[in-house]
Amino acid sequence: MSQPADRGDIANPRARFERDGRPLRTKLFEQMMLIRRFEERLLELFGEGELFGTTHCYIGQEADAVGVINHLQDGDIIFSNHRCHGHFLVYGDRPELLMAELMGRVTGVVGGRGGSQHICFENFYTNGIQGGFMPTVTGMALAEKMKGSGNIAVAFIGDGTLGQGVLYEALNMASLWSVPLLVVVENNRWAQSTPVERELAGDMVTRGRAFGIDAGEIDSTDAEALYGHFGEIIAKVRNEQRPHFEVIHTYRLCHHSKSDDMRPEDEIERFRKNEPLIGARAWLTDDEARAIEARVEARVEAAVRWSREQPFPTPRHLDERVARPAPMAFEASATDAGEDA
Amino acid sequence: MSQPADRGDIANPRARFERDGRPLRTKLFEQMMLIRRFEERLLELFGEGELFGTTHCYIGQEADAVGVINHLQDGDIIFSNHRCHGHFLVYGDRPELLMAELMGRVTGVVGGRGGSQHICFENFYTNGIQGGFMPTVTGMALAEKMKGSGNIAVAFIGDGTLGQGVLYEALNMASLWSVPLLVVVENNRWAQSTPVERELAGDMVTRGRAFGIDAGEIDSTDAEALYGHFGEIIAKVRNEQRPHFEVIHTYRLCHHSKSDDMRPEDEIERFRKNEPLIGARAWLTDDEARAIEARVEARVEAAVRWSREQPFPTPRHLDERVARPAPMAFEASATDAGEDA
Amino acid sequence: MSSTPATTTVLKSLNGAMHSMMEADERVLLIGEDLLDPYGGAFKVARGLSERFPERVLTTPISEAGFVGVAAGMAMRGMRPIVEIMFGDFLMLAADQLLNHISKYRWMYNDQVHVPMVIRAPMGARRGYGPTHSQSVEKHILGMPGLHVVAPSVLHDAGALLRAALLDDLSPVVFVENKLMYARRQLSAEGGRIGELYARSSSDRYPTTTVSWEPFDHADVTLVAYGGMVEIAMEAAETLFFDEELVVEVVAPSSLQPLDLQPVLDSLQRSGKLVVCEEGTAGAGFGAEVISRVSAEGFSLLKAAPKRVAARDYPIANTRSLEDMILPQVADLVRACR
Amino acid sequence: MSSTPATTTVLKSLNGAMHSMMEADERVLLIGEDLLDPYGGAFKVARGLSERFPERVLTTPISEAGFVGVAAGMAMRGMRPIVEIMFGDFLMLAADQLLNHISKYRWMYNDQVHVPMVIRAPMGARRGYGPTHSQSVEKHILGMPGLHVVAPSVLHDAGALLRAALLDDLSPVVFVENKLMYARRQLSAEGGRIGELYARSSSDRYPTTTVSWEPFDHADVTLVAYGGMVEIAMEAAETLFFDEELVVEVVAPSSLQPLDLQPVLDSLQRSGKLVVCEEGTAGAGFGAEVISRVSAEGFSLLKAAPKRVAARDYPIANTRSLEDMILPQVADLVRACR
Ligand SMILES: Cc1ncc(C[n+]2csc(CCOP(=O)(O)OP(=O)(O)O)c2C)c(N)n1
Ligand SMILES: Cc1ncc(C[n+]2csc(CCOP(=O)(O)OP(=O)(O)O)c2C)c(N)n1
Ligand SMILES: [Mg+2]
Ligand SMILES: [Mg+2]
Repeated sequence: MSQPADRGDIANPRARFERDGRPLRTKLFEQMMLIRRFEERLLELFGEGELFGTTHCYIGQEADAVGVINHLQDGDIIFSNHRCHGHFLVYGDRPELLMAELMGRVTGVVGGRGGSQHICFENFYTNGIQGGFMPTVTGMALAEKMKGSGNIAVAFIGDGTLGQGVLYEALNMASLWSVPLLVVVENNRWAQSTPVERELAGDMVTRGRAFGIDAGEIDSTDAEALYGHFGEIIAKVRNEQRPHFEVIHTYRLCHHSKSDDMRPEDEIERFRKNEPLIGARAWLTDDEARAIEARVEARVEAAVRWSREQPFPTPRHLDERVARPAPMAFEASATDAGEDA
Repeated sequence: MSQPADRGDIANPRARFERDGRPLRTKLFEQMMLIRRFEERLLELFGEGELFGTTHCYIGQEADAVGVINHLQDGDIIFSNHRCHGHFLVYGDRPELLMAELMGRVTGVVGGRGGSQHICFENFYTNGIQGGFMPTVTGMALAEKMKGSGNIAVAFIGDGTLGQGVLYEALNMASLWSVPLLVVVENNRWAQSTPVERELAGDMVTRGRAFGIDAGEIDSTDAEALYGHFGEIIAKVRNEQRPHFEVIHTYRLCHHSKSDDMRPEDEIERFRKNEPLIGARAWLTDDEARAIEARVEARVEAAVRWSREQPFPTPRHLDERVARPAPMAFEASATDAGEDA
Repeated sequence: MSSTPATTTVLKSLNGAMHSMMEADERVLLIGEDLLDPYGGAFKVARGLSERFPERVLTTPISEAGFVGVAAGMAMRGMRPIVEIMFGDFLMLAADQLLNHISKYRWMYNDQVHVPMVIRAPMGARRGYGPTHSQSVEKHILGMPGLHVVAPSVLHDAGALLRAALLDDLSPVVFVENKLMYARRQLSAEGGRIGELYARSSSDRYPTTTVSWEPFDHADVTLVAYGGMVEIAMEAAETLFFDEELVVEVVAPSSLQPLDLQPVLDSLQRSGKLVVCEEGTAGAGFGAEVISRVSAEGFSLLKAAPKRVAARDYPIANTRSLEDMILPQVADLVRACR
Repeated sequence: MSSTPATTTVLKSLNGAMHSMMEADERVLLIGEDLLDPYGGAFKVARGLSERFPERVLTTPISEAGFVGVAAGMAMRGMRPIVEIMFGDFLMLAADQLLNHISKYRWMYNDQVHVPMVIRAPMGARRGYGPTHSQSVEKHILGMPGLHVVAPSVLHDAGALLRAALLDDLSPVVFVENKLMYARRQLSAEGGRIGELYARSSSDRYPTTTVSWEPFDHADVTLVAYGGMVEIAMEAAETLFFDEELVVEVVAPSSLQPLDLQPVLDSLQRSGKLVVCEEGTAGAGFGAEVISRVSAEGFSLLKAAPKRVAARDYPIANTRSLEDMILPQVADLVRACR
């Protein structure tokens, strides 16, 4: 299970993941459960008026984040988008920082300045302009290559974002300069209210290949399958120091942002049957699953409690940054109480 | 040979081409010769300091313009780029208007406001921002489709322009909405000083296909072959009312703009052997060719003479447009003197 | 040209105008992201249009530069497109389309073409949407020859302005809406009054409305505001009138470019004191333009240093506490007007 | 920090600065279109760099938004990129990158990252390049919090300014060059004089240089100019001095944002009369900002209405006759200063 982050693995999801000696499936389930419960709690808080603004939930796509990000090591880069909670929680494993950010607290990931669409945590970044960060992340990966760090960058984008031209400028340069960049397209079949067939002509995988980039696709919500699939891809991007473009066909189970869902009920129902957590829960005994759920629940509640106690920014925080709080004490005790392998 | 344009065929290259009853090869040669001599004269005028600013010559690519544009009929649209002299001369057949524009005269195509990179003549347009007009021409073709006019639009772009993201936004929409747009990529293997392999990753034709657009390519400087090739493509775009993306592999024989050529001599020499006018001239007897060359020469000289006599814009022309001059009297007499079929 | 009733919200006014324009003129079409019913656009301004006019509502991919340009091409071939940019912040994705294409075509092509189109862009903050979904970026497109910029406020009939913009045969228009304003009621004058207030309007295509707490016989301050800031300006003016007996005339132009300076100069004749406010940051913005114009054309009217009130020079934060500190508030206006 | 000799052209000064910066610091790299030798960039400012530093000169596809963004990413990961935009007109293709990415990252990410990069953009007309290759579009990016805008003139050491911009750890900088200026010699002061003229400079990172035909004891006009307009302003000032005995102080800031107003106010202490010129159109531009700032911070110094001289509100025509009518000329400045 998750450990209190220390400097050694704060930006190293792979090390953290490997250090947790439990079975792969157990770990994947717990990570996905954390994302799920975190977001369900978020939506409650919005409902209760405790949160303000908007948010985009990842519910239904959890397997993508755990499948990809657990392969990333110290110094690897992620650039994510508006739908980043899942990515952040696997990368940073600090739900309290994200919760505080969403609650607008000064100890949030970016001190309340950004909200979840605009965060930065070690080598993890997000921005709210669809596709606009593709050149940035390409440049980041190129810089790592020039420095010889051996690090790679991963960009998460949605199907709809394939409409943005600047993305192709980035792909062209990534390919020309052989940049160690993995582009993960999470095709959840909708862009806001627009079904993919109304926003995308042709074929997603060919979009990558047209720029001379190795490209592939996988249609799965099975975290273990995705984990295996991306293990190979990420090793290739790292070893061969060149880009890769991979499409995951998935589905988002909740609304686009807070409350805007007009998709056909039966379509949602169909995909609900395949959602990643049902399958993953079945890997475990009911007791195992319940124990994990309880711990996740406790972590999320602790994050909420902690965040509520955090102060709001004051005028001096316009120019001053608050040091990042140490990992929650809660986590350590949870570890004690937990069922470590 | 060219006729004085009247209202009936001013924007109808096909009608003009068909009305000229001479053999296809003769007509193609004369059109190409006009482009060639017009531009050679331009370069002389620059050399002599009579022209100011810059210009981009089409020398070497003449076969593309005649191969494509002679299929366009009344109301069809062309959007071209910085390297538009050839396109304009085939479309409008008014060298004197283009010459006057380049000389900054008030009776130039756009009254001296635009210069050759920024002209508009009936349904012919150019702009100097690479790729930036791709959405515009897509919208134009879409409007024609909605109006049910049966007209199509043709966009001419260079290989280097495939670097611009907004082009892909346009291709995506053209494909989604089945817009009657033909994109002609003139791959002259260089973008300014940059060889194609340094600016373009992957494969040009796949760039079109990735957006669900029929795409193909032809490697030829044979005007007759290109004419046949594009006859079918344009008929398809028109009849099926959907986009097509076609790459012509060609070569530019002169510098990028006025005087900036740093390409390897031997490469240029190699392509010079295949240049369109040598091949086309061989279609004709030497006498036929000479007669055509003489007439072209006279037309170009008349255009220069006429343009020199035209006034420069004055302050009132900031807001006032001068009516387009009637076709040059010269042309009519040239017709008399000429060897009409 | 029927105008919408005074009790209508800005959203209904805009939506109604689009319904009636599409009804009246087959050339009118709407193009942008997520426009189809039942969704009807992110802010629901497009509601009902795609059901009534399925052929003429084009929901697009996420391609702001692309679909702005597509609309321009349609306008050049006889259509009358209205473009909806989902969040005004995304307008800068189409900046090149505006600068080097749309605004230039007419003149550069020697007046052979026109590009009659309207680009609607909801701007503004105070909804907790964070740095890339809360800006007022219109200042960055002011001063492009050939491009008009129009911005309704609660003191205007937003629908009528939209109609006027679309009926402009000659110029493309960026139409700046304000997210918070959608839910507000439009205030319209009857017999020179809006409720307690005195009101006058210029008779332009895009009128400027001026309101005062006194019958335009004297004034202490001329407070120029547009768009979403008009309400805040009115609140400040009300406070100053009742608490400090200062008469602040709120001058609300609906066209930022071209700008009709006359109503501002008229009010300055009475007040001699100019304050201009805007929700965006001040640098090279609307306020700067107003003050420069007034300095050149009405210098002798100025009895005191003209002031700008604007956002502080930060991006717009997500959290409300910071957002409030960054944005111009009623209290800032009150202070500047004193 | 060595400064380049007074007799150097602006082009050599910039080229030399890039050579020495790339020599001195491995993190510095250059990215843009057609940069490789022997071509060395459209205006040849990059000459010799790719031969000396082949790994660190990246010639790009025609992708302005893309490579500006790529450079930002590199800056965020420890590099010091200089971007060359071939023609400044194309800067607006990267407007979203500037507005919603580059200028925001630092603050929005809670000061966890910096984006130290310089974007060089040659602006300006008078070379017959027509509407899309002659503009001065920097006004459209003024007033973006987090983005600095620097513009050398003949009264500055362009190379030293470029170096200062690249050494700024905190802020991305757009560096506005002027095409005509490349061939000009830099004028630098010795003992408070430039030739016949009296000169002073502020001591900022980006100094403002003020020149006068009298030893700063009195002045009739304060003429603010930047970039390519400085030469024209100096010509106008010279004419006015010799023909009409008017003392016009030319105040040439090298930083448009942030703008150090003090040298302008200093000069106004003597003259009381402000004229601001710019090569682009006036609307919501640099002149507007200067006049607004002066109005707020030095109102009492103004003895006459401040004026702007700028391009007329048209695109920039290709033909010289129209171009001349549209652009601000010496005669326009002379008239405004009288
Ligand atoms: C440039 C830009 N245009 C529009 C939006 C508004 N927007 C936010 S999310 C979204 C849909 C994105 O769809 P997709 O890429 O498929 O990602 P998903 O939301 O499905 O995860 C849109 C249109 C935006 N944030 N940025
Ligand atoms: C947006 C933009 N960027 C850069 C330029 C400068 N430029 C003019 S032509 C050209 C090369 C174009 O190459 P290509 O598309 O292959 O056309 P070609 O010149 O070979 O016909 C460049 C970079 C431009 N005009 N517009
Ligand atoms: Mg999606
Ligand atoms: Mg080329």
